[in-house]
Amino acid sequence: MSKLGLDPATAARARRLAARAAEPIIEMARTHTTMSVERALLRLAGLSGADPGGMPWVNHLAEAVRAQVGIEHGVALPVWDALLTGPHGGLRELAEAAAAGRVVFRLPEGADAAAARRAAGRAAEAGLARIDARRAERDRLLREVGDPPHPWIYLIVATGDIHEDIPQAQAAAREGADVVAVIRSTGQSLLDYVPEGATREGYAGTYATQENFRLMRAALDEVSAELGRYVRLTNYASGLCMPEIATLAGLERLDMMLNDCMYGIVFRDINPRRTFIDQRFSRQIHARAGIVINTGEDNYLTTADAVEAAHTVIVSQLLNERFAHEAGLADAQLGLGHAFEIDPALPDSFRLELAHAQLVRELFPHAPLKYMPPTRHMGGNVFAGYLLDAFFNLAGMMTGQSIILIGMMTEGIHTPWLADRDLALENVRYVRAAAGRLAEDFAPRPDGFIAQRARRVLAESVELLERICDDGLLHAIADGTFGVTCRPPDGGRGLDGVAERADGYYNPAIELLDGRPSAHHDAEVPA
Amino acid sequence: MSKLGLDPATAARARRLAARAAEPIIEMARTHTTMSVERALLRLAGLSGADPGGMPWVNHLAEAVRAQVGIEHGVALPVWDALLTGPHGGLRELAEAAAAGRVVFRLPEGADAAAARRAAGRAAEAGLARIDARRAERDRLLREVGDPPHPWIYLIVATGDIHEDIPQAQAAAREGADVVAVIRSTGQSLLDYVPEGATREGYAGTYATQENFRLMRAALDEVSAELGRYVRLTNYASGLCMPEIATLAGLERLDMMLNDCMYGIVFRDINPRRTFIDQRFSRQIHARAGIVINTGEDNYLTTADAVEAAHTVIVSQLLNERFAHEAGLADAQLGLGHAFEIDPALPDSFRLELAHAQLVRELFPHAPLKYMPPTRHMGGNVFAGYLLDAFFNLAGMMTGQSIILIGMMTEGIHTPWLADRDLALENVRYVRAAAGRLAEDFAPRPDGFIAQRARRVLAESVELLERICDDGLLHAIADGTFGVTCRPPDGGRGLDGVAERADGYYNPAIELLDGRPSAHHDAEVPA
Amino acid sequence: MTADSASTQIIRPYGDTTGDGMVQVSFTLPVPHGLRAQAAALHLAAAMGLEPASVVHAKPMGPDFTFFIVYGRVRHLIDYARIPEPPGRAYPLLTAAEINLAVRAALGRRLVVVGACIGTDAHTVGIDAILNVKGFAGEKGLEYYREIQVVNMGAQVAVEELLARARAEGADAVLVSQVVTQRNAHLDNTRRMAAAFAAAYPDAAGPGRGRPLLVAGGPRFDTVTAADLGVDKIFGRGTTPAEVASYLVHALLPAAGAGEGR
Amino acid sequence: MTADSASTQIIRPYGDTTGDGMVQVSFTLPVPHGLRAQAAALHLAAAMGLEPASVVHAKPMGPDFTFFIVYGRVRHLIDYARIPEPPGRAYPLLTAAEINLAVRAALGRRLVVVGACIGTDAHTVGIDAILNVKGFAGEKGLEYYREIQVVNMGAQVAVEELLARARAEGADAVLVSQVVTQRNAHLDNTRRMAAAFAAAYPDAAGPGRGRPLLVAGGPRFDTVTAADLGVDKIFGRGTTPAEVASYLVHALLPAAGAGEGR
Ligand code: B12
Ligand code: B12
Ligand SMILES: Cc1ncc(COP(=O)(O)O)c(C=O)c1O
Ligand SMILES: Cc1ncc(COP(=O)(O)O)c(C=O)c1O
Repeated sequence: MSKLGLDPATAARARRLAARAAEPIIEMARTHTTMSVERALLRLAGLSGADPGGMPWVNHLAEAVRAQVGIEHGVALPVWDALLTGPHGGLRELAEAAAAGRVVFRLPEGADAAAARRAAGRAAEAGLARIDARRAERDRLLREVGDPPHPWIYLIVATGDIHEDIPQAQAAAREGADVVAVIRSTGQSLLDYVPEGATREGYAGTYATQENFRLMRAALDEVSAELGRYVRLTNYASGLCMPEIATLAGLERLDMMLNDCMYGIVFRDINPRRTFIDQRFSRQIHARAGIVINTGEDNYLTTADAVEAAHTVIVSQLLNERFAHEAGLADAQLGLGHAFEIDPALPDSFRLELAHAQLVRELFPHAPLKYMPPTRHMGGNVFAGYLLDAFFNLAGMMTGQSIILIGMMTEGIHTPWLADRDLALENVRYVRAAAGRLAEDFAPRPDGFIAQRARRVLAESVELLERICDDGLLHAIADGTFGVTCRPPDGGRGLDGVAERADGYYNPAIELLDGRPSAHHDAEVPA
Repeated sequence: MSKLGLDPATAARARRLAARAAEPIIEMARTHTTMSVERALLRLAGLSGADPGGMPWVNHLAEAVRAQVGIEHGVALPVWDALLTGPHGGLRELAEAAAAGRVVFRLPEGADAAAARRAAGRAAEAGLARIDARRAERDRLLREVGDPPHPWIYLIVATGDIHEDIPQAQAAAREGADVVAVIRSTGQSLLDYVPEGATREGYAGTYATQENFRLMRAALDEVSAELGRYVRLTNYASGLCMPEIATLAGLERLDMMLNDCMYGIVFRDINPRRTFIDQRFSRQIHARAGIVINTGEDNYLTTADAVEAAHTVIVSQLLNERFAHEAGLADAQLGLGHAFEIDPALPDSFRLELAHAQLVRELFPHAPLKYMPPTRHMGGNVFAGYLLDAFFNLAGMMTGQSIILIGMMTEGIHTPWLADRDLALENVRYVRAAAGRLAEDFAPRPDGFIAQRARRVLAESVELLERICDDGLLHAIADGTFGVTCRPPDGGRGLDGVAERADGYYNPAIELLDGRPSAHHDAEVPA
Repeated sequence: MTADSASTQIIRPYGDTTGDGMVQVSFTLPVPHGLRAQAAALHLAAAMGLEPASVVHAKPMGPDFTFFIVYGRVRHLIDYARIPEPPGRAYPLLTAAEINLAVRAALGRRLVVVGACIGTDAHTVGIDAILNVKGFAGEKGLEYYREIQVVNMGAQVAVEELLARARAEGADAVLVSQVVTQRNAHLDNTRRMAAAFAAAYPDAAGPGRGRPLLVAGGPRFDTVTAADLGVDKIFGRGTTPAEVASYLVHALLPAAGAGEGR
Repeated sequence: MTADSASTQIIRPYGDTTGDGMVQVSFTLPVPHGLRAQAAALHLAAAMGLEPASVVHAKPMGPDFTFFIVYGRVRHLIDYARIPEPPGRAYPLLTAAEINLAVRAALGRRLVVVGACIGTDAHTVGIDAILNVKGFAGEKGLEYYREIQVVNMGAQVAVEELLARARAEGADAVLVSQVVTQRNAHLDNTRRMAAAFAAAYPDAAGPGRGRPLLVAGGPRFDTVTAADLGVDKIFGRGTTPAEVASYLVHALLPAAGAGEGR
């Protein structure tokens, strides 16, 4: 079966080590909460909108609770207690009053607590039901409109203006994109709130907002019907508001979300604990919503060398897999990331890429792998860039990747132009049609260069996992293991939004999600 | 051994059929001569230069002989008889006098004939000795300067001006070209004489002249020494002066020559008999000079469809092989041509290309195959063109081709610019370095798409050869078998320059070349 | 829409937002690579109207040449309202049956067409696409039309030969192809051909009245007009046989077939 | 060479012969594909000085846009003699030892450098290449210099934070990086930073005298000058740490180290 002659025992050992390394982190996530997790509950319960300055009501409300009673018990009890016992017509009124400093919160006890708990539970259930409905709607559209086969062609739009993004996304879909990702404005990940409404002022990307999600999903539904092929929409559950954005994604029927267990730590200097806690909740929501996550291992290879650090990609994928499974995600929802980033000046660079890509393919046979194009070694020579992208496309075909992000020849210059995207699609269309089933004829020589390289990377991954098990994952991150970037456990943004759960912590969403892993949904998630 | 599971018996049968089909043509070539064959002898004997109007002295001399005694006995006896019996200091004076109508030629007999025969024989021997010396010189340079490994990168220059060609050729060599071809001006192939001197007025190519050969070879010797890598020079032994140009190539140490048994017929409307006769002499010279020939099967695919006509390429290669072997060429001198010309819009086009290229590779394991880039499906989209060229380069690497002609992204627009060539070399350098030994991992699935396609093309080739054996090769050519172009045996240019050899025909060059096949040189010809 | 906005429609190149004016340019300068070469490249970009412009790639090609790729914003505005829709085909596209009928009705004999690829050009695929039965893009060539008699002289035909054959055949139209454009070969050869026909038929009032209709075709005639070359009509890339046949009917038999196009 | 020929050196782009003036251009026009769009493309080419020009490729991209590739001859001449060699580095490149010596001699304390990637830009690879020990292109970064004290604030640093830290550390120089250029983010952020420092040090006569030396870096600053941005110096693509360290010595310690470059 294995083209690389991988030893199944080594792979199994790697998985066991990853589970061991992940365990303390999972334990931490299960015993802590964050401001964003609490706000996500409020969003799930239906609270939306923002004050005239743009600060969302969920922030006002959660902040008020934190200021008065803390969040270590969760916001559910204080909030629904206030609703049940106070004069407020609903969450929105309560939030407005709280923002004006006109609400006194308490931690209810006894029957009050039970009542608040019931009310909050009902609200959370209603929210999850809305997510379930969106999932069912997706399943129906996939059946009715048509689900494109793998590999899916994934394209980015990045104008910064939702109203420019929409026609570009529709054009991309018409030209062959199976997945459209709207990348986010620089800086959004460090905002501790989710902006509101349709936005036109992003830098190198467009703000992730519920309204932008809705507008884009509607535009893609329109074009999906036109094309007879369901076009997926992707955004980013990442940054300080990961849990809330995941929730909004579930509510607006997004189909895939960038969602990595360590990206925010390494590349946005977000506090590690904050990230891991937020990550667990966001994944539970994704699991429930039938959303495929995309992990971010590709990013490591923009700061670390793709050959030297190949094993860090594997280790991170194994960790992402473990965290995902624990949060209830099925294999078919694991868009594990990797990338074609080896220096093209290296001898045999393409064969090295094939070794890495095939290794990932064989280690995660049921995951819809997401393969990222060259970025780091793309310079100003757009012809050379077009060529490198073609070989990336080819490697994707030869190793059976599932989701192929389309590279732009102008990667080294500017965010994609309309024509760049069109040319990029011509590139992948040619490669796909011309070499489509070449994987059939790709048979790395046993013990040849490719097989040996793959086995060596796997061996290095096991070694690294052993070290991580000994020292702890937080320590490894502090040490610069991933992306040669050092992030100490107590550094970075957002630590102040973390709280250890108190006894009696209550968050009905977590309770519902913990109680009911979504594994029974597996059959419905297309792989 | 065979990646395609070819049946050796089928290949052997195809070769037997090709030999049978070639036999009548070889017989014709052995029993006929042409004006150009006779002029080639004069060139070998050292006659060069032209009248002030540019008409070469060899033409004047051969024409005078033809007018007075005919060429069916060969020009050797009349010419050397005139030299021995007349007042002329040498061939040049004789030719000038003949041009002025001041020489009376006769067919000598008895002792006169024997004397003329001896003198002509010595002159031819001296000429061949000069060719042998150039060959030895090449062998020495290959040892001293260094011989690049296969695949050789082959580049075309085409300014029309030898003095612009030279710096461009040197630049190409510095950027990585192993072989430089100076393509010829349109129209030269229909000239029944070889122009003289350094020329600057070609259209889309530069005239093939002895002086241009000398200048370019010297320029490449210079750059070879600089680079520590012998850079080969290529030109065209083709058109109405094929034998003479082959001779000049031998005298000026050209390394490869385009030399096809049918190209002139199909693509220049040169008479078939003229072509086949000229072709045999030119190949004998190439064999002696250690020159690698390049055949022109690629051209068929510019007028015929590359999928439908794939078997005509194979048939033509087998014929070219047979004619070449008969003329004394070793396998290592057979640069059999084929091309990457399948419509890129076809599904699986790249895998079809791999099937064809691998088939040629396996049928001719010892020949330095010459693989030609896409031309027909290159349009104005230079990005798409750059991409297609990359896949051509890759197919070359994956199927172990020997000589790779580098495609230009602007093929559909203009003759190559300096920058086009530079970008094309960057393209092939990347593919070569990145995917170099990927052939190792290319193992067409037994009985899969590629293997089946290759076997089918071989079967069609056998069928076509059977038909040719039945009807005759000249008939097949008249029928449009090659390049869907019909060329009747008595049509086309140059038939008036053909004569059946009379009894007592004497051409010392042919005698020497027929008598001494150059097979013993094989070891010295780098493969 | 007001009268004003209807009368101007300013457009600019589009990179990724309306009006950004962004374009890509590449070229070689015959100077050694370096900062000064780069300055010269920006100088050229400015002359072309790029402002600002960025040299995103500069590559030495040997000691004397440098290749540049430049991206920048062009300042030029195009008033699209002032760019008229170029005249389309001025005659109807006829079916083979219509063409045959028109010829028979108007001439009472077959229309004679002599074709060739002239000069030293040997690219016959284009002219064969128009003339051979096999045709082009799914359409049959002129040989397929019962009422058209085609003489295809093939490649590398000298102007004198063509002229002689056209006379001998009593050609109604002469169709020449030119594919090689290096050093303007296509323009020179076509002009030479036109001049020869003009000289050979000095009294002829024009095409169809004494001298044959002169038609040139090839992929790169887009920089000139028929008048520039002295021919009656030029056909470019992608021409199909029916377009040519319909034109012949239109130009040679003005009374016939008009207005019945599909 | 005569005085005359020395004073002009006319060059043109080079396709495959001297003086042919050939260039390649590509762009998108926001108009539907068709003959009129093609005419508009040629119109733009003409405005750019291409004459003749050929549209070799036109591709509809949806109903509203068309992509073009054009080849043509530009009429513009460049007088290369009038393009001065751009000023090279105006200061010598010093070794680490020389730099350390210069700092010690002139300051008697370590030179303090505060670096950051400002605004919402998170691209730290460039500034890290200059600052981190690991360095760039085989050269060690500024942290490696014994006499330079480096404070690397990392990514997405607000101008106010940067200003506060520079004050707190008594920075001699502030180094900011900007990689994202969309909507001129790099220019806006850098100007905002420069204005904040100017406002914060109103009495300072200039860099080194009260206010820190302001250095900006990034791959796409090639369309502006330091003065445009209000900084003292810009570094572009491919900058190495030694260039930056040598500049700091040159600009901050003019007496030291001059003339001793390698
Ligand atoms: C096929 C081909 C060949 C074949 C030709 C076979 C044959 N029997 O025709 C072979 C291999 C023999 C060949 C040889 C050469 N070729 Co060549 N060839 C090509 C190629 C790949 C395709 C041309 C083609 O067939 N196009 C398809 C036809 C259908 O298109 P078309 O000609 O444009 O015709 C259409 C219209 O223009 C119009 N049309 C054309 N003629 C006419 C006439 C009339 C009356 C009408 C109404 C319409 C019409 O209708 C046609 C159908 O729509 C091009 C590259 C390319 N991709 O374009 C190079 C190309 C044309 N060749 C080129 C060259 C230089 C040569 C050589 C001179 C090289 C050399 N020195 O050895 C040789 C010699 C040929 C010679 N003496 O002319 C150059 C020309 C460069 C230039 N712009 O000047 C090109 C562009 C390649 C390049 N980039 O260098 N070639
Ligand atoms: C690596 C990379 C990333 C990494 C960054 C990791 C990190 N820790 O830095 C990751 C994956 C995280 C990333 C993310 C994004 N990226 Co990014 N990324 C790149 C990439 C591939 C390489 C940049 C790089 O590292 N270059 C190598 C360094 C050494 O070069 P340099 O920065 O030019 O630095 C040199 C000189 O300029 C100079 N220099 C630079 N700074 C300074 C400062 C001083 C003081 C001095 C003296 C010198 C100096 O010295 C350096 C050494 O010579 C480029 C594409 C490319 N090939 O260029 C895109 C690119 C820069 N990214 C881009 C974008 C849009 C993004 C995102 C905003 C996308 C999104 N919306 O999600 C995100 C968000 C990041 C953010 N908030 O800013 C765009 C920017 C477009 C534009 N022109 O505006 C690019 C060009 C890609 C593209 N075509 O779309 N990216
Ligand atoms: C895994 C992952 N998350 C998130 C992001 C986006 O960054 P930000 O969160 O700053 O929008 C990326 C960028 O590509 C990513 O790879
Ligand atoms: C085999 C062969 N001979 C000759 C030529 C050159 O044509 P000509 O003889 O007209 O110069 C070619 C053109 O590519 C060719 O392939």
